[in-house]
Amino acid sequence: MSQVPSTAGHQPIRIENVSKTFGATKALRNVSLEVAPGSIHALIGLNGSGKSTLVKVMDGYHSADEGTVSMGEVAFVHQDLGLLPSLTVLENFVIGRPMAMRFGQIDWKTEAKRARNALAEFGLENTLDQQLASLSLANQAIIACARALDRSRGAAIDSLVLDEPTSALPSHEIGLLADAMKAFAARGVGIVFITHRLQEVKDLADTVTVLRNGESVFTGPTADLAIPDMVQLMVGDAPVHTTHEARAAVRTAEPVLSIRALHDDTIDDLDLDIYGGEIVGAFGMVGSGLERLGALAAGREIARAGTVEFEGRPLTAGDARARRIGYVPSDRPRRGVLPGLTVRENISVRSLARTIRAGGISRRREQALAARWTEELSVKPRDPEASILTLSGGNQQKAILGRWLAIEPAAIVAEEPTQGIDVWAKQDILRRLRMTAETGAGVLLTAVEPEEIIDFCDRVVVLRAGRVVLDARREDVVITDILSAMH
Amino acid sequence: ACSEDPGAASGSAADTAEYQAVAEKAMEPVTEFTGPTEGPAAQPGKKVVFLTCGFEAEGCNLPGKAAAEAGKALGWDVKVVDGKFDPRVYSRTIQEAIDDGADGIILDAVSASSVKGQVKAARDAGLVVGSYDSLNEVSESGVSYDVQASIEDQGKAMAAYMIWKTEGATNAYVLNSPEFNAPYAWTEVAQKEIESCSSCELVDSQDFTAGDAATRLPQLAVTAARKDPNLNVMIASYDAAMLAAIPSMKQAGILDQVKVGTFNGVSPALDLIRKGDLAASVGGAMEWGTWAAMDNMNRMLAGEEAVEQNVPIRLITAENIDSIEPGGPWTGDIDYAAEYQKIWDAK
Amino acid sequence: MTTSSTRSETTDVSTASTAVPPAHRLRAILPRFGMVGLFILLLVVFSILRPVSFANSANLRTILVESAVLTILALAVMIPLIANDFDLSVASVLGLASILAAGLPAKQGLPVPVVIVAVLAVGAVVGLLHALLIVKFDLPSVVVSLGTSTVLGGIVLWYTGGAVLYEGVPAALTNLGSKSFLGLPLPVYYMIVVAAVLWFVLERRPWGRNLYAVGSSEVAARLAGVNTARTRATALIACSTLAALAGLVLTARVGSGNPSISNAYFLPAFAAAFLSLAAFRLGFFNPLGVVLSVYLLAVGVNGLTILGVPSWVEPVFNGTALIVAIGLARLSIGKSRRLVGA
Amino acid sequence: MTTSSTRSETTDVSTASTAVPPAHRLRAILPRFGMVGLFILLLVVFSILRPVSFANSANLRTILVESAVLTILALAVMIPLIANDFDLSVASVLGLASILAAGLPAKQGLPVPVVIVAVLAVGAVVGLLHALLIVKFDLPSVVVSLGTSTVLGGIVLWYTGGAVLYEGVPAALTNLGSKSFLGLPLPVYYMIVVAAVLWFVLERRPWGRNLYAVGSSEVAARLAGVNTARTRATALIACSTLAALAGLVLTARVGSGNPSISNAYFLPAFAAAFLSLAAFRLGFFNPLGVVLSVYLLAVGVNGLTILGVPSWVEPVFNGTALIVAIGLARLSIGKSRRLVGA
Ligand SMILES: Nc1ncnc2c1ncn2[C@@H]1O[C@H](COP(=O)(O)OP(=O)(O)OP(=O)(O)O)[C@@H](O)[C@H]1O
Ligand SMILES: Nc1ncnc2c1ncn2[C@@H]1O[C@H](COP(=O)(O)OP(=O)(O)OP(=O)(O)O)[C@@H](O)[C@H]1O
Ligand SMILES: O[C@@H]1[C@H](O)[C@H](O)CO[C@H]1O
Ligand SMILES: [Mg+2]
Ligand SMILES: [Mg+2]
Repeated sequence: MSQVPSTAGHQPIRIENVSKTFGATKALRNVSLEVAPGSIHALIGLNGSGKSTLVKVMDGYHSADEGTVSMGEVAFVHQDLGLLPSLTVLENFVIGRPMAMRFGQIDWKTEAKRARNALAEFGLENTLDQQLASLSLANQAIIACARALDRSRGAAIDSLVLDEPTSALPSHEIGLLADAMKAFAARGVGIVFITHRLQEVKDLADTVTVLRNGESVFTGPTADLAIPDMVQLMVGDAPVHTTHEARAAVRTAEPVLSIRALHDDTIDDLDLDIYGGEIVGAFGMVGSGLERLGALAAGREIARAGTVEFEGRPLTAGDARARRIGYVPSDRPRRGVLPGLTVRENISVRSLARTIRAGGISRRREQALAARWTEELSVKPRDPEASILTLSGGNQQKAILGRWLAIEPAAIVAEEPTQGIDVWAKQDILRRLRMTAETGAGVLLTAVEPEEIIDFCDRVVVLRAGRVVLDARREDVVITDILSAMH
Repeated sequence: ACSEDPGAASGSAADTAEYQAVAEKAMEPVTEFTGPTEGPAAQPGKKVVFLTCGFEAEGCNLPGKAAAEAGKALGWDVKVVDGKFDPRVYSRTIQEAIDDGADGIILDAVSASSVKGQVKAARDAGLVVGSYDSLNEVSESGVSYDVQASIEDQGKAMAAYMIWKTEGATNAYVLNSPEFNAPYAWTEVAQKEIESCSSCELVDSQDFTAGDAATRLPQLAVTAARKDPNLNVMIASYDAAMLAAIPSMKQAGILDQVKVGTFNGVSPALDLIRKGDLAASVGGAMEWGTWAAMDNMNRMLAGEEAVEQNVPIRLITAENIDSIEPGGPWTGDIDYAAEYQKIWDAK
Repeated sequence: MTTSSTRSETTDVSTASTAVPPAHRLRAILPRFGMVGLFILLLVVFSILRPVSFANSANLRTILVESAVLTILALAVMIPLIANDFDLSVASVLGLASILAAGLPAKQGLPVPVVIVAVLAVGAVVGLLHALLIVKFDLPSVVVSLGTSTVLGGIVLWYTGGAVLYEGVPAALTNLGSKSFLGLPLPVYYMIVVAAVLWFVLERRPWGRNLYAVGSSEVAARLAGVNTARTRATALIACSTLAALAGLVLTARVGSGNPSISNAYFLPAFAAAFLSLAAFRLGFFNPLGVVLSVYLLAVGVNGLTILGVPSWVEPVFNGTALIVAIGLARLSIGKSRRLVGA
Repeated sequence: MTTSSTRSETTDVSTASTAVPPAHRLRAILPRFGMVGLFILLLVVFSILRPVSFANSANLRTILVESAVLTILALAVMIPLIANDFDLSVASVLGLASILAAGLPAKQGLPVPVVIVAVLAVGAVVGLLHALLIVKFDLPSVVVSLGTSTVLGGIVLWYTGGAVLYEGVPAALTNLGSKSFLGLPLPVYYMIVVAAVLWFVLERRPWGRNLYAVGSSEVAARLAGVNTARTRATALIACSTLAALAGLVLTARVGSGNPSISNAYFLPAFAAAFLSLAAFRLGFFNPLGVVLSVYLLAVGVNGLTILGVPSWVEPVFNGTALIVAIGLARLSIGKSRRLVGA
């Protein structure tokens, strides 16, 4: 869908040679970008390549060091949608902006009509009275978009910018949002959307821009690029097929974790064995079931159907044995760290029993334990008494991993283990996990971005639509096999 | 105050003698029935609500029980209510009595002015509104009658005893309860009496509410004594107020220094006198008084006038405690119930 | 904050997949009126058991008027609760207001209109102080209001010396509490007006939407463009001012000011506010629910009293009702949302 | 919700860069002992102003013993607060326990040892009920405990008929409250033992750490393998049992059972628990902080009374202290963490 007549009067987005530096990080290096009215422009790149920063520069969250941004009325939908779960759709729609009044009261008739119109094109006009929380994430995302557009009714909106709008969505719901975006574009609205799903780019975008280390390495018609090409562009000259350091994985005869016929929200009849001594990397896009796999495999939650056997016996709800399985959740800020407590307390929480002397926790031993793991994982600052919240995300990540390494677990399940972690710390951590595996523990790593960890795995599995679609020894696959299996 | 200077002028033997006389007179037992001897027979099938200030104050709990007994004697439907020291409960109770078509209400230790509106409404609705131990003004829109043991005699007896026992060197601390008219009046009289004694001194006085009894008063009583080493007398408006404070004072070793006096002569107070922890309690024969109030209720329901009931008082101390049956309050020494029964049974 | 939002978050996800079939819809509507049903049931039962003493206009009028003050106070408590702010000082504000209403004319000889304005102003100032400490300085509402509550208690003690004030409360004031209109005492009308106005601003005005939005998630509300600070502040001010009004009405009704009255109001006011979670808007504090709650309990207690049950049955009835109600609310909205957050 | 995470993230980031110089460290340590300093200051000032009447062992002993019961109760309140659970029923449990301690020997003629066990058991049962309703059925602790509190009040009314129980409290019991050891009345020792044990289990036993972990983030704690349900449940049970102990000690000390005593303990207990946020472990409820808080206020009030200030100064002092303290706590820990959650 290229320029439609109706786009007359709509202003394009014009970004010229924008650069942005954070201390040492060059987040953006004179990036230029143009989004024509009515066109859909995809912005892709690996984690940390600068996509969100570009968005933050556009909406003024950051000011560019150099370069200019010119655009008309733009509506932004940030990764978190800013919706109110316990209010109705209609309420969410009007909240936070001047409401239509009549006889001194909110004119719900008018507001409802307005909202209904705005939602009609997505077939959501009948959800007005439902509690937001009762809607699917996709519909919530659509409502966020519709609201964003509606807000700028007054000054007819020119463009819509969405940062990873689909990353929260199960694959089967992405279609809805896609149609919505097409509908906006048809109205002449220029759309920028960020995604990690290359298939979406093919399906939706007419133009794509690839960022790598803050540099725009490609801009052009989507038609000109096949998915492997995109991957190549994102990864850069870093060899796509990295040579894998040969290693005699000493695998236990029996699996430590054995998943059978698992069924859950996004999981659909999944089987998977994890043996002691091996590191399994599980990959998949959000919605592939990957985001549920971790909690289930670690026995932190119990699946609707199917079993997770740990050391030969199925894990049950609140099973004490599950505490010998380390678990690093991907949602570090909310589900990983114990906010307000110190690094020491965050690390020692599972190891207190072993620090007890004469009936009481020995401060000395506990501090020793915390000190050891801050050292081993080079947590910065090296101060176990610091509040965990004063650490950068990556360092928080290290501390949480330390929590589990400290108990010599029978298995570790780590979601996005390297998230927010710089390349050297990444080596440390993965080497650590290897050492743990060599003690006979089974290690399951899950990641949306294979590049991050693939080279440290003995086995890779790929999830799509809730089941394992690829299960191979690391040396038998190249990264593009994995990416294409994911998409 | 001047309490810091060591020797306060001590009264001469002469003037303490008259205080002693007053006290000893008040300590004598009651010998004959001073109330009315005739009156209307029990009016049949009357419904009366007896509203007490709150069961938590033994001085209201006791009349409550007495009212139930008197009710039985009269053959009435008597409802005794725990006022919880709360004017809302007072007004709700009166209102419900009106709605419920009761014939009369008796306020026990409840100030009619704290529920003006409801009392007036009750009078307008034709109910008899009696008043016992509440020192209420009798009026058209107020209470119909007021039964009360002599305020003067009770206050004077307390003061006299303390002045006597301190040989005229009384340094008194007074705890007033403005919440209740009668007790406030008793301590007021006692206070005046002490001030009129040249060699005595009123060191300080504090107001308190029923809610403070178990909480604020123990601390307050102890620190008051600490504050002023010369303090030797503490008088509180009613027994229930000091029951929780006395253990604290005892432990703080203050009872050796301070004589405590209260009013009502309820059972737990008498026990404390027996133990030597409480110096004196002036009783206003509370059960007797309650029967008296019920008698006046009966008179007015019979269309007659209320009469003076002459409810007796007695100063109870270590000196005369043995003359009182343990395990109960001071009842008035004689069988008042039989006397009223006589009147009510009369054809 | 983090905790509460975490919970609500995880649930969006869990509930996301569950669709809403119409049958289920009905089952979701019915519970809202369960409490109305219970209310009517009580009325019917007591009227049958005590056709004379319970079901007579006099008694019903008494029930109506005796709980008017509590209703106003419970409505006050409810307002900041909607935004997860606890005001533990309402009962003390009522106490101070009641004392001032009695004392200002009697002791300071102020004319009644001035007294009314002054008392409400005092309430507003307390609310303003709360807004400053709780919203601006980000101090926990429970602690702040516990503190102010204690201080206010001290002020009452200072002003009254612990004595009940009943001398010189002018008729002009007591009339406002005792006179009737169309057979109903005025306080009933005050209560009705307050409830109606609150219902209007909460249901029909943007401010109300914003308040519920803040209660749902302060951060999200701010992102959506709600001025959360101003919303919370006004809620706290409205709360204290209404509490002062309640005190004013109390004195007008009882004709005296009692220094220790607040104890009697503290828990019942919160109980009624919490009960509203189980009526009409399940899981949400709401004015109609508060009014219903107060009168549900009042009727229950009045009926039981007339049946002649001993007085200890009253608190047992109230407490049990509260727990059962919140339990039902939980059952009908599911584990998804947390019902109360501070 | 993702919002709040991003926020916390950003805050991490902002603070992440700032290293921690020792000077800053000191400024972080000092505030922890501000309250100790204030305590000492008060002691010194009053001793200078009233060398005789304040600074004598008798008076200090009085202060110690008169607040022992409140300290035990405040410690009880503190336990579930650590995990963000409010138990509003502690004062009522104290009330019921106190009544039973007086009544069971007097009315039912039970021997003292049996009475003690029975009373503590009653407390434990209340706690168990709370655990069931609050943890298992996921009902809000504020509402549930408000309900149980009301019911317990009714039970007290039923058992006492509203009157104080004076008769027949056996010496064997009152001795436990009045006898002294090494010049200090026994209740002081009970309080010290309770505080010491709590300090030990909270600071030195995994249970305590788990409790603080739950308070920090229930979800994260659960995912970290903490049995959050059991931790919260035991906290609630410990709370009620300690409250019962407090009631037992109260009766042993006063020698009678007062049906409405609980009113007097409700707010002070919470005030002391909240004040502990401002002592030793800033922003965390902690037992030593609770003890210090109770005695800080007790000394202040005692001193003021001896100075002869009128009685209304006491609540004003308490309330102001509470607000100032929480304000300082906020200042010294910054806006990052919320201080109290329900
Ligand atoms: N406020 C900031 N302070 C310091 N560094 C920052 C800041 N914001 C971004 N960065 C850095 O800039 C780089 C680009 O970050 P950005 O968030 O734009 O990546 P992204 O492409 O959005 O990654 P993702 O795909 O994970 O969203 C990263 O190295 C990041 O660490
Ligand atoms: N919400 C955000 N807004 C702006 N910038 C952010 C945000 N979240 C993270 N960043 C930036 O992204 C970068 C990566 O985040 P992270 O928390 O991992 O810090 P970090 O630089 O990776 O620290 P380390 O590598 O030492 O662990 C950080 O530099 C941080 O400044
Ligand atoms: O005599 C009674 C009782 O002492 C009661 O405790 C208070 O009110 C007084 O009038
Ligand atoms: Mg991004
Ligand atoms: Mg990082």
